[in-house]
Amino acid sequence: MTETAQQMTSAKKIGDVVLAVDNISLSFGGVRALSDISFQVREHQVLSIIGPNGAGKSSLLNVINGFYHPQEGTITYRGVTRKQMKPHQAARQGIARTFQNIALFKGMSTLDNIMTGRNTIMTRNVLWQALRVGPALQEELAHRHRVEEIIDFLEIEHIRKTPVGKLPYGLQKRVELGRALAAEPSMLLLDEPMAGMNVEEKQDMSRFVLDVNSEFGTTIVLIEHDMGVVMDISDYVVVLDYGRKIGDGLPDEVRSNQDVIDAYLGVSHD
Amino acid sequence: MRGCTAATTTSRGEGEKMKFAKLTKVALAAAVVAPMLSATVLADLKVPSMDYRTGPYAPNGIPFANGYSDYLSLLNERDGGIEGVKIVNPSCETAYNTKQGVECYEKLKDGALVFQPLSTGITYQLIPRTIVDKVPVYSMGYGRTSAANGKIFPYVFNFPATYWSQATALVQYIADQEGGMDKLKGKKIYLVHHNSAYGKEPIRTLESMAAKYGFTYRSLPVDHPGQEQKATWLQIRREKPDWVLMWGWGVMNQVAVKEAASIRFPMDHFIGVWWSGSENDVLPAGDAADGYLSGAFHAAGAGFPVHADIKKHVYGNGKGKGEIDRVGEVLYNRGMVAAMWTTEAIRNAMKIHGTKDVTGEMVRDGFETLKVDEARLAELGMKDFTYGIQITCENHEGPGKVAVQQWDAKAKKWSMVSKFYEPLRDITGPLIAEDSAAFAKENNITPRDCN
Amino acid sequence: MDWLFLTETIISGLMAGVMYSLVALGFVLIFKASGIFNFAQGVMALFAALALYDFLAPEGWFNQLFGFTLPVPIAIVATAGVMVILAWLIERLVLRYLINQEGIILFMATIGLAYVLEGTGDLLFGSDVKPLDIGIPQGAWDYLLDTHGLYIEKLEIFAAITAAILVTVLAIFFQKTRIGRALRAVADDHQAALSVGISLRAIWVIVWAVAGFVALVAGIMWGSKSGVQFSLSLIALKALPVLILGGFTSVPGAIVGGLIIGVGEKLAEIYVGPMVGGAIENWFAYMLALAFLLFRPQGLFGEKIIERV
Amino acid sequence: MLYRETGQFKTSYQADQAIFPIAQDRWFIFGIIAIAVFVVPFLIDDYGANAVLLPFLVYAMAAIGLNILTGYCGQLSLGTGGFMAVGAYSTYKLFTAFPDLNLIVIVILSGLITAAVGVLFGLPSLRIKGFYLAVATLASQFFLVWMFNKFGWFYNYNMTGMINMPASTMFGLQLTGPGAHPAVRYLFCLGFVLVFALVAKNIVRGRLGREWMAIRDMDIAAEIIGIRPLYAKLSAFAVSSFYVGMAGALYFGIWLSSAEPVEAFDINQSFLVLFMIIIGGLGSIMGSFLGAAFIVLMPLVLKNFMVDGLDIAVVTAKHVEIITMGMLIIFFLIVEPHGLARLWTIAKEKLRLWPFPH
Repeated sequence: MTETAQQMTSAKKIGDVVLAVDNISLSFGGVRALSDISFQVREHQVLSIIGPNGAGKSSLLNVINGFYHPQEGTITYRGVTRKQMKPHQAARQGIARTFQNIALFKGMSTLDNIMTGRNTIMTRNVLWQALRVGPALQEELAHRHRVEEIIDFLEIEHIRKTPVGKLPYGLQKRVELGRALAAEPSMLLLDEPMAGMNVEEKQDMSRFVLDVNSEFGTTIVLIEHDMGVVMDISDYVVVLDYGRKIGDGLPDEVRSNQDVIDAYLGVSHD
Repeated sequence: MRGCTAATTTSRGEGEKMKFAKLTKVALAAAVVAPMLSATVLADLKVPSMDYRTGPYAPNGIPFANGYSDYLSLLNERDGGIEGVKIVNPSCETAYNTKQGVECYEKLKDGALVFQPLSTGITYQLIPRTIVDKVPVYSMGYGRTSAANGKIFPYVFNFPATYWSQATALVQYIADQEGGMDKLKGKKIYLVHHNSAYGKEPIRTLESMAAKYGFTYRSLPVDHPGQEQKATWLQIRREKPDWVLMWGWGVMNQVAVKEAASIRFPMDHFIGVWWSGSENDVLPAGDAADGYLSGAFHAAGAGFPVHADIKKHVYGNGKGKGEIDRVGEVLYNRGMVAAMWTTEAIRNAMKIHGTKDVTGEMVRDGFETLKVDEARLAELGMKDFTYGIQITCENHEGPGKVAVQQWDAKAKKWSMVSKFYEPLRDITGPLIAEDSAAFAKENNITPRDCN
Repeated sequence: MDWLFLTETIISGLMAGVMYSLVALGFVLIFKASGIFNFAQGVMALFAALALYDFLAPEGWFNQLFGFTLPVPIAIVATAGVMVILAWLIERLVLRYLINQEGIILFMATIGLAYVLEGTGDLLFGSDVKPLDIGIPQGAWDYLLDTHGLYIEKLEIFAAITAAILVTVLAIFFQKTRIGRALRAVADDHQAALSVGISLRAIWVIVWAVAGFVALVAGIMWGSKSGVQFSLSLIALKALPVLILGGFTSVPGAIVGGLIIGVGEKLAEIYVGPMVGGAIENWFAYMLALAFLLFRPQGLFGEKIIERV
Repeated sequence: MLYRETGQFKTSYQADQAIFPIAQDRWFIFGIIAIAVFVVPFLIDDYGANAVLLPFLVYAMAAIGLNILTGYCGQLSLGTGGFMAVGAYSTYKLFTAFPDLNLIVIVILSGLITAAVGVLFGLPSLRIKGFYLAVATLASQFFLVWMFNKFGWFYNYNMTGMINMPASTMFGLQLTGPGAHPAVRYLFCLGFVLVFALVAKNIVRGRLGREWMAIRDMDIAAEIIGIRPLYAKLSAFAVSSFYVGMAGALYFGIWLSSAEPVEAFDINQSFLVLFMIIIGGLGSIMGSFLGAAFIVLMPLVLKNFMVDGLDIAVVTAKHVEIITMGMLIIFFLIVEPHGLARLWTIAKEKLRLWPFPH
């Protein structure tokens, strides 16, 4: 029922299922973080995962990009099913992400941070890099060109050469998005991209997210607390609480889901 | 000349490293002052000291350096130098470190007459350089043993005796105690050694002798610095060798003597190399060290006329480098005897070249024809302090004789307990020939003709 | 197999291990409280031993200045006082300017400190070997050797007992005293420590002073064994494998790690060494620690490293 | 007013990515290189070569190597001395086995052999981090030195266990052995250092360098954006060891020409190079040079100043020198924990605004 509704209401060309999360359970030393979670992400979709603090949202992203290995369940990305995978393998499959607590490379400039995002698609070996002539130089310049486009897109030209450790929080978030975009991912996982931002910054960031989605056609999975933002930009919403999925659907459906309301209003679980 | 050296160096440093402008200004100041200091001493005899008064081996380096310098001061104070020419003795701290030694050598080499590098590593550095710089190296009993071959090492002298000669001497001493060389058969002789090029020196000699005389030989290496030797001495305790030899250095000596005492190894069957036989090595062990033996080529103690002269002329004039009551320690005497042979070689060079303005090259000739016999020793106030030597073109090791001295913990003094043993040249000769030939081959040196 | 000999080897290894632990303990205390890998710990042991010798020796500065030497117990207390002053100076002149710096910078600063202490020690007290005799029994334990043929050194038994007392005292200090509890708190959380009402700087001075006292004990033991001289500072290198094996932050780790390293290296040297030419104990200790680390990257008792994003 | 970048516009990314984007810097560096290549060889003497410039060049090479591993990839290593020994012994073995091989080839081969050994000893870095790794690298330090000291094959079974560089020539000029002109030895080392400093700079500003820095700054995030920790860390160990190995080859082959493992490659060597990169600046090729210059020159300056300038007794001067070095290290760490390279940058920032401070 929800699937058809989802397709009908979306104005965008939402395609087939690209990511299937099936019966994922994860625990740390006996403490359950995720229990039996399943949902699907479709091509070009913007999917939000919401839920109170400690609901297991970040853990779920960590499972998707292979940082945590669930005890049960599988992840299927573009037809490839896996149980155990290294994060860098997920990255090479085209999954990029940003982090709740900014995980930029503090000693490097904005430019270098974003260039680093392109490492998976650079091919010249170390000898070419050492000489930095011919094909290696061409490659470096071509990628620099692409990175400059991302920098333009995110409107961060002025901080190109600044070490990111010195940037304000909002800009760091933007650079992190740029680094994720640089990999030209087919799926982007955003962990609270707007946390700690003021309204204006949130608007900017929302705009970037939607532009990425529409311009590059990137599928986006994001975690967000600001319900207004979530309802505005999402095509689909998954709600977690205490490591369980308590609901999913279109934004409007979720908004009226009683379990979700209870979870957010803090009705005691028993 | 030296000032010029320093000046070019600093200006280059300045060019490359402008950030150090301030620091190089200081260096420049030094470079300006340096030539003024050295300018006043040009006509004198330059006999540099390469000391090590810091670092892990400083306790051994200090008395040697004091003895060396004090003897030179004695000649200056008492005799007005050598044949009336004053000796200058610039010193440079190497910390027993090869790289610092190289720096010291380069800094002091202009006009220097002879170097006493005082470390195996530094000696190896200097051996090829001396050929070019025409300054003799006198590595007295240490350094490269095969430098005894004067045909291949014209500028290096290591008399009066090398480590290899010493190894043969110590084994002869053992044989004497056991009742003859034929009694060595079946005996167990172990070597505890510093795990470095220096410590490994006697291994080949001992192996050759073990094969020839039929004793069981085993080496037990101890890593620098050697504060923990339990494993070594537990093995000795288990295997109960009849004799233990030691090529030790620094703190390793003190710990070994203590450990040996603890496992009740008989001290009079424990013989150190001459670098393991100073007061430093036995005092920390207290009474337990009583009876410990070591190699020696000179006497210990301050009972010789030369010591009285040093106390009177050097310490009496406030020119002494150390403390007066430490004159006569084993390593002090070693530094002193080194200075004695060195200055005798300079004197000899003056005589054969007929000039008082000698160069390093002439001093080399002085070394090569050096003869200091018993009569001369007596004149120098060192009668029976050591034995007479004569150096030749082929043989830069000289007589190679070594005796054994013993520590008396009650009286806190070393005394000779054996005669001076002639080295077993049938053992050491082929080894020296082999090793020096290897050096000649590596460096395309054609052996000199000594006739 | 010679069982008696094996026993001897193991006991000697344990005893040597205790001697290493004494040095490693100082590292652990400082690392635990301030996250500083204090490379100067070995030189501090040397410095403490030099100071102690000076109070005792007729040729020492103290005697020259005041005309008398101190009896052993008072000299030890006085040296402990010197180490407290040293800790205060270190905090005052170095550490307070380096708060919040990265670990490697602090590590480097302690190497600089080691240079300063080494040079100062040499300058003040000279480089000669100084036999340190404060009445600690030396040599083999004759009774055991005569009756059972078992060889154990008295100094090492003394060191083991001292180490046991020292660890007990430290444990009581950490568990029962207010300062001790604050020190434990600071190890966990700097903010929490501040709420206890003790300034971070005071805590650093205290912990460096305690480490200085531990260095004094180590200096006495090693100084009695081999005389007080420059090489004493190199025992730090013997303590490092102990440190990583036991974990940088664990006092019991320093003890157990020391025992494992001590026994391991002696067994290796005696039973494996002869096959490969000997003198393997130095690197073997490090290899042994490395092998442990591959299974427990935080050391035997170190706090588990939890990775988060 | 001399140091101005106004009017210098970059019209291509290539120009923007130049090592020295500002013209004055470029001319300054070219000037120094020109002096180093064309002027210094005519002034150099034995003291300049053996006590100042060869140590500086050799240590600069080693510092670049360690800086790649520690400064760029964040893996703290105390095994530098051991790896230099690998380079030195490789040179000795190769040169005595193939006397006709060009020394340039031998030095590079020695670097490659060291790189392989470095990768082997870098394996634990995949599990062990921080100071634990630092201490664990000491295992390689002690093991390698022991090995070279122990097995006769490494020193061709000679009687002393010392290795000696045989005499050799290059382009008709004597390069090693007694009588080699200091200028020849200096130029040989200088050539290596200049070429490979450029190579290092290229690598660290390329993809590999960014991967290393990413691992250094945040290894988990790096892995999540697709950097393989295994590859990044081991490549850092390999490249770093390659440089350290070449430094060891030059150290033994050109500078000292004889070596004994226990002393020449002891742990102090490891600390010395670590000093250089920390004083000079972690994560900076320029800093490696500055640090090497500082650590090589400072003791000489202090010593010559005190002994020749102030006429202080040699031994006292040595003690004071050690104390001063220690205090300078602490002082620099307090003033600028990011090293001389950062001070240099700050100085340029100031200069750029001069004479108008705001």
